[in-house]
Amino acid sequence: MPGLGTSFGRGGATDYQQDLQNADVITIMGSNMAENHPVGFQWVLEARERGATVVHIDPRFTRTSALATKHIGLRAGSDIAFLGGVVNYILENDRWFDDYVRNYTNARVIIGERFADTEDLDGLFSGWDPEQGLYDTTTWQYSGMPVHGAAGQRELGFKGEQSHGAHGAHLKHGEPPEEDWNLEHPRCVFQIVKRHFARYTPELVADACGCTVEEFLWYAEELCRNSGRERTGMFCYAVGWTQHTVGVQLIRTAAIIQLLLGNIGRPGGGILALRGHASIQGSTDIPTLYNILPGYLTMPHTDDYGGLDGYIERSSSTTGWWGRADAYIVSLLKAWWGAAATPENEFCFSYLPRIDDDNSNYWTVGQMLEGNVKGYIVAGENPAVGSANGKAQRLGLAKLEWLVVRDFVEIETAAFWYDSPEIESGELRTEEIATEVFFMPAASHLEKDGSFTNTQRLLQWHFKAVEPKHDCRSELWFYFHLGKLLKAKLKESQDPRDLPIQDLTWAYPTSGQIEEPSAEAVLAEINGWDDTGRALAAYKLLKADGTTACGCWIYCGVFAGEENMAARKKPHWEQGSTALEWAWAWPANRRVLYNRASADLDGKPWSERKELVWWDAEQKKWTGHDTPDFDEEKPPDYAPPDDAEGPDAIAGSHPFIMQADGLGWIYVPQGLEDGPLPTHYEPHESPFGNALYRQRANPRRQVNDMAEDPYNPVADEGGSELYPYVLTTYRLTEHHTAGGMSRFVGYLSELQPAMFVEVHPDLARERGLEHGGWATIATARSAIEARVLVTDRMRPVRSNGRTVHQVGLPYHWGWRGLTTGGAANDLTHMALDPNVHIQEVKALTCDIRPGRRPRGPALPAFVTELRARAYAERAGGKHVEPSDTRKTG
Amino acid sequence: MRLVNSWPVVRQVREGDPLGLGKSARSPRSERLAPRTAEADHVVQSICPYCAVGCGQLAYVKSGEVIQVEGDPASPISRGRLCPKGAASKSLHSGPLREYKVKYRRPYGTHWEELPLEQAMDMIVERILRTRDETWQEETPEGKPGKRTMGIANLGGATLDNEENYLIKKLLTALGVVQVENQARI
Amino acid sequence: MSAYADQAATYRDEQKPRMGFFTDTTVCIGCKACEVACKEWNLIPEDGLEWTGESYDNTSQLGANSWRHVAFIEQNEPLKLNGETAELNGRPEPLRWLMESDVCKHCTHAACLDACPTGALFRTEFGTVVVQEDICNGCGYCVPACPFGVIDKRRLPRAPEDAPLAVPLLGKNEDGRVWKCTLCYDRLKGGHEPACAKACPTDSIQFGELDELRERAEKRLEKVESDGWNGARLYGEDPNDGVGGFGAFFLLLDEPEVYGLPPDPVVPTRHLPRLWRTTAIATAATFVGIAATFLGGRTR
Amino acid sequence: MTSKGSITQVGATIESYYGRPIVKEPVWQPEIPFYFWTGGIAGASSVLHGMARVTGNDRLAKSALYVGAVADAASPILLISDLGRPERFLNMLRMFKVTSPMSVGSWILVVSGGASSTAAVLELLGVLRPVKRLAEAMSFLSGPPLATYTGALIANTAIPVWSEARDELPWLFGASAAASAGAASLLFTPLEAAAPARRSAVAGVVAELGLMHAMEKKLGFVGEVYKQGEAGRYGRLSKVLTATGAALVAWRGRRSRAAAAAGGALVLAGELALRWSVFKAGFQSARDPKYTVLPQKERLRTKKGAGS
Repeated sequence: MPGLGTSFGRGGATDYQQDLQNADVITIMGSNMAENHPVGFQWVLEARERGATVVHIDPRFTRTSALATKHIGLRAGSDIAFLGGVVNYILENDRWFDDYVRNYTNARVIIGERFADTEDLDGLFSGWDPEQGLYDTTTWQYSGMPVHGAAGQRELGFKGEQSHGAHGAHLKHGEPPEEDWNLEHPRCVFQIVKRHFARYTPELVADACGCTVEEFLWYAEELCRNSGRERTGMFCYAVGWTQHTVGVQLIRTAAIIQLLLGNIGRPGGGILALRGHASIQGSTDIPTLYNILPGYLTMPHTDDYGGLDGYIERSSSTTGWWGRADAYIVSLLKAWWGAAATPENEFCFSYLPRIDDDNSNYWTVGQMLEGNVKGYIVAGENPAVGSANGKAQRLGLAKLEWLVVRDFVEIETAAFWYDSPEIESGELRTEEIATEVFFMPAASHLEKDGSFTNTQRLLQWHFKAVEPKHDCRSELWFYFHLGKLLKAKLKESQDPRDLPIQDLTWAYPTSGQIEEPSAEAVLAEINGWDDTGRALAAYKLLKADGTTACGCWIYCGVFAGEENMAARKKPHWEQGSTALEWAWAWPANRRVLYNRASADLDGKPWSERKELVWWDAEQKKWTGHDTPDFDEEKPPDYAPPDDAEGPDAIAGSHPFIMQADGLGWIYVPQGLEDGPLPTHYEPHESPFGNALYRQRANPRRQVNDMAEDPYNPVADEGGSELYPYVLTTYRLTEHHTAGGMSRFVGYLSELQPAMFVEVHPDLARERGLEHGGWATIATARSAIEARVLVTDRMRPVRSNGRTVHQVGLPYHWGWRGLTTGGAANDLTHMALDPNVHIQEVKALTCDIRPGRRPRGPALPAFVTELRARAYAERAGGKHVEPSDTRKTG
Repeated sequence: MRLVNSWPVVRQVREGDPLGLGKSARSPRSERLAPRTAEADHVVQSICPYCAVGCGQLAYVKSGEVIQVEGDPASPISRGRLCPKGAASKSLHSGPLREYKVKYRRPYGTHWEELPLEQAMDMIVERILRTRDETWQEETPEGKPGKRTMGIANLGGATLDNEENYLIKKLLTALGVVQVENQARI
Repeated sequence: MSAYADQAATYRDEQKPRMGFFTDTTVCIGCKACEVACKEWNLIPEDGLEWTGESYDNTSQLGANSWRHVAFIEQNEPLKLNGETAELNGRPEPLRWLMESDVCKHCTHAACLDACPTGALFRTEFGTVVVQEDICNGCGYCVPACPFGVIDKRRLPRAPEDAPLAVPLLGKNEDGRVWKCTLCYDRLKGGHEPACAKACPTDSIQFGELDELRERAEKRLEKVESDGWNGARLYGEDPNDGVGGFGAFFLLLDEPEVYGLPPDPVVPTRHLPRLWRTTAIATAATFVGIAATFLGGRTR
Repeated sequence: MTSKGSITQVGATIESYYGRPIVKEPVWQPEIPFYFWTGGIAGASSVLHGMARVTGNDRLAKSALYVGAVADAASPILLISDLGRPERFLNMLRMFKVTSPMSVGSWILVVSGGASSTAAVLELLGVLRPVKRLAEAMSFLSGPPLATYTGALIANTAIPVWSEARDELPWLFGASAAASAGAASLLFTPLEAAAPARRSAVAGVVAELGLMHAMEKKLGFVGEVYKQGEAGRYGRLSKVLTATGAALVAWRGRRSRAAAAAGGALVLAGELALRWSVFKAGFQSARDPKYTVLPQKERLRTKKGAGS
């Protein structure tokens, strides 16, 4: 997750859920924790009962708001303005944690003079290339810092650089070249940030976000009051922050606040990313993602040159733990291609396929629609209703040659060819769909061994309880046997393209009648071993000479001493508060990342109340309640020699050991596509222009020009009044994501048995919506119907000088299962965040009217007619979108 | 006589429960009653498959069937507690709508057909190789190094085990498939 | 009306401390884990997919197939009356969302138990009130007897293994018995806490020995009141109320009727002695009255 | 949307949970009011029959015995068919619970019903005189409680309109039983033997009309359910039928067998309507939470008043 990765060095939650109880102030924003992480929420209530202030900042008054000390309502998509206001409050009122900021962050670093801020360029940073719609990020760099990879790449922008913020800038050594310890130099990060947010005043926040000045000031003061040596505050967020065209920058804003207040690496401090699926963290660590390899190593890019050496040169910084990138990649290649991977053949580096800038999920959908993607395997996901713009997803499925769907039940994605809105409307006809569909019943978590990595980076093993029945199989079984069959088929092949399969290490022991591969054997490979075959104990033991193999370097240690550490189940009452012997957390079983920052320069805890790890002068090592996230023997006063490289180049006072300079990055010179600092942009679809700049929305956001993904007119464009309301989508406690695991379960379906839309009484009056009746919600993409739930919890906000209503839609429903209803994602679009290509489904615009939706062919007719009217009016009227933002990423 | 003595009316009198509101009303079944988990052959420690809080679960198994799933008190995260979804895990695992057989829809087909698992696997392998051959890019259209197929994509992983994600990424990368995605983009 | 102590005493050495629930609504997040955990453990059938539009409550009430019910109440009231957020609470308008997990009260003086003619309902060794599914003949008398409307008849078809008799008058297809919370009698016998209390993510549902729970509740009320919670009160903890105190009592934030609970429940059998007297007299009167029609001996 | 289904009633405003009932409506089917009726007929008839025997009015005794026996035979059938688990009807005798009018009633029904039907059968066959006498005696004594306990049964519930009338219902049901038993015997008894039955019918109706009035008055605003819906309709019907029936019996009953029979039939129908009215009133008062909440709030207010 680049938001966290670029700021701190690792793309994972910096803290663990139980630590919430140690916080003095908890900000839940972009998350509805009580509803979507109910059991984790117990730790928020523990804190509340101990006197902590719990603030829920959200467009809706939810079950989280009901339990919070205070709920602050704001306009969906205005979060950066709100948090930027907090940054401004901290800087204007001298509320930052000075010792922390000066010593542990890059606030003192001076930026090159070519850098120009959005304040200077009316919403754009320096380096914007209108033709390509990309930033040349060289102007964002530290002053006097040689920027690697610039040559031959500048004209292409910084592709492949965004490896989830896995590595920082390439610095000569641990200390950046130019800095001002007084934080007064006009080009030092501190002063740049101060100027950047200077206009984010309480009044502006109130107007942009639709909260009141009093609410904002109360919150900002609560936050500051509860930070410092004696007190700490924690942020909890989820997809309410990430699913925006500025998702990454949104999280960056919180990172800046937490660095300024000194809340990272300390008990009850940090930023907790709350994930929605059992192993989302795991599926980014060991990525089923196109652009990275296990451990956040980048996938080779088609523009890359210089083979393995070039790759290593690009992937590693000479300083910090990314200085060891060579060992990580070589060990990965050894894990995959074993004996075939030799120094002579660059350890089979050439076997790795190359990626383009964007081969993400939504790009793939476009490729399906164009007929370029012919085969699709879907395992445990339901894109037909779960992905943005469901109609485009389904039309894409209909263009496939073959589709494999693996799930427990026959979800919408498996049934699209005979049961979907397009079949109902006649846009698709079953007997005309060529797609060949294989439905493969999956095994449940009770039918297989394996580990999930939870929201706090904790690998937890689940043991098999019973054998899967009939044809039900685990994904482990499916992909293992697929691999076996493929290897058998290609055994005799002479084609070099088949070498990666022929040489692939694939000898996992199997057991039982169905020949289930051993998950533990796979975990052992992920952990890695040395040339004697012994399991490695830690990633610092990895070598670049091919004598070690490791499937995912950040997971190295999970199988230390041949023991499955993820399967450790020592009860919490038999151990300390950090519960270090329950399962295993990456990296190196640390619970609080960057926890060296919980101690001051001399290695003493900032305060007794907030002690976590400290330097033990007698034993000459770091010790404490948690595993130190620091070289255990490195004393606090260690100053690296000039020629130091890798981890040795990190000073004893620099807690962020994954960063090249060991510092927390308030300003991110490299690793992000859309700016070194967060800036308030309106959502791609918004009723308003930008209150701060001419540039309305994120200029770097990805926008498709495909016919299947049309957009509503925005701001004061003609036709925008036809989609006048802010739409936001969300989840309910009683259901799970797109419903595949809840709509088919009776006990859950009966708790929320119908798709509904939440609206405020004023909106109901305005549009003649009747409580308990039906409403039709429409965007340029499609229209769905839902039961009307009129509630004061759905407050209108007063923003940009006028009142705007917000429409709330849970996105769990589809047309299959025990409870069925309109799929909210049929309304959403595919405009994306440029760093991670995530959809903006938390803030868009829509129309709502009473009554059920048109049936059959009348539905697309209705949608098209409304859109045509809107576009006709826009064509006549003013067009606020700068053309340069219509580029695809 | 035993029959008479077992008659609650008699027991009311004999057992000093004249109002018949307590023990004398208890049926033999109630007297013998025990939690069904007591009959479990074994209990395994599991983890909830829904969200990423990562609650501990205990699965009670009797003669090859899961008879109960509840919270694992030992977990430092969940302390034995579960949300409604976690509490419904048994229904997720053994609900009436769960599919147990491979289903196949041929091109332009109007209905599902049965298909043996082994045959399905062979057919999928055959299609993967065919599409891979058809769409292989040793070089990209712009003449850059590719060594990939852009004709196959794989979606899913956020709900799967780490070991499964690992095999997916490893196998598909070796096949030259780069479009490996899940929606856990961030 | 019988004294709880007498009922408990019938177990002699088998008797256990009285167990119960304290449901603290100030920490309830309305997740409904209690409802699901209860249904999973007690194998209660799913009973309908009706959307009510009554906030997030689609269970609506306790009944034969819902032994836990989470109530949702949206109010334009401040959550707290003091503290620095109080004045902010007024802006733009105050809003609070009350949630409460309702359950059988396992009354000290239980109307259903007293009314049951078959002894299907009985007081267990844990002091709880339980319906015995092997005894209940579905006479339905307990249903109108309960002052809380908790217990109800199951109208769903019988389980397959429980086929009706083929005798004309004696065969019926619906389950026909009454059901309610058993406070997980079987789990208690095995030394486990009830399913709902175990699942509850925030410990809003607390299970334990009733005496201890009552002390805990008093302390909790003091804290909540000193924290300025609006309308905090205990409901059902008073042994002197109309049902002799609940075995499962609550900390509420508004009047009981707001949650669909009776403000002053009284066990009907409290009036039974007097009712029996009245009946005896009325019976005699009826006898005498009819007898009197024979006075005078004239038969035409 | 808030849950404030506010209910206003004479100044007092209360909130409810979406206007949902607090107490559950009874789950009883039509068999039950029918049983109240037959039980009443059976109970009171055994008194008529007994007294007739004692006073040597064998003609009346005979019809009363048969009427009672038929009613007694019908009663258990009605009760069993109302059970959710009819095959378990015997569980009614599993225990004897004084806390449960239904339990007590079941035992009474067994004794009374058993006795009177035995007596009837033996009468018919004309054998085993001493046994018959014993049976007649038993039914004579167990008849009255059978006629009245059903009043206690419904009064011993949380249904507002029933429990608040706990002082009247046994009387009302007793009177109704006397009236219906008398009326029933009128149908089968020649004028010369029918006087007690006539008096019983007329007096029963008079008493019942008075009691009904008193009960509705006592119930206060809860009593309004007797003016509404089905309870109201059946109540009014009952009053008309019983009054006309009783008047007809009193006016022409001594001279015209036809008039006596017609009047008897009207009274019988009226009594059935009364049972229905009371039965339905219970449902109606359960359905609306205000009948549960307001009296309880009132009670609390007075308690507080007493307290301070």
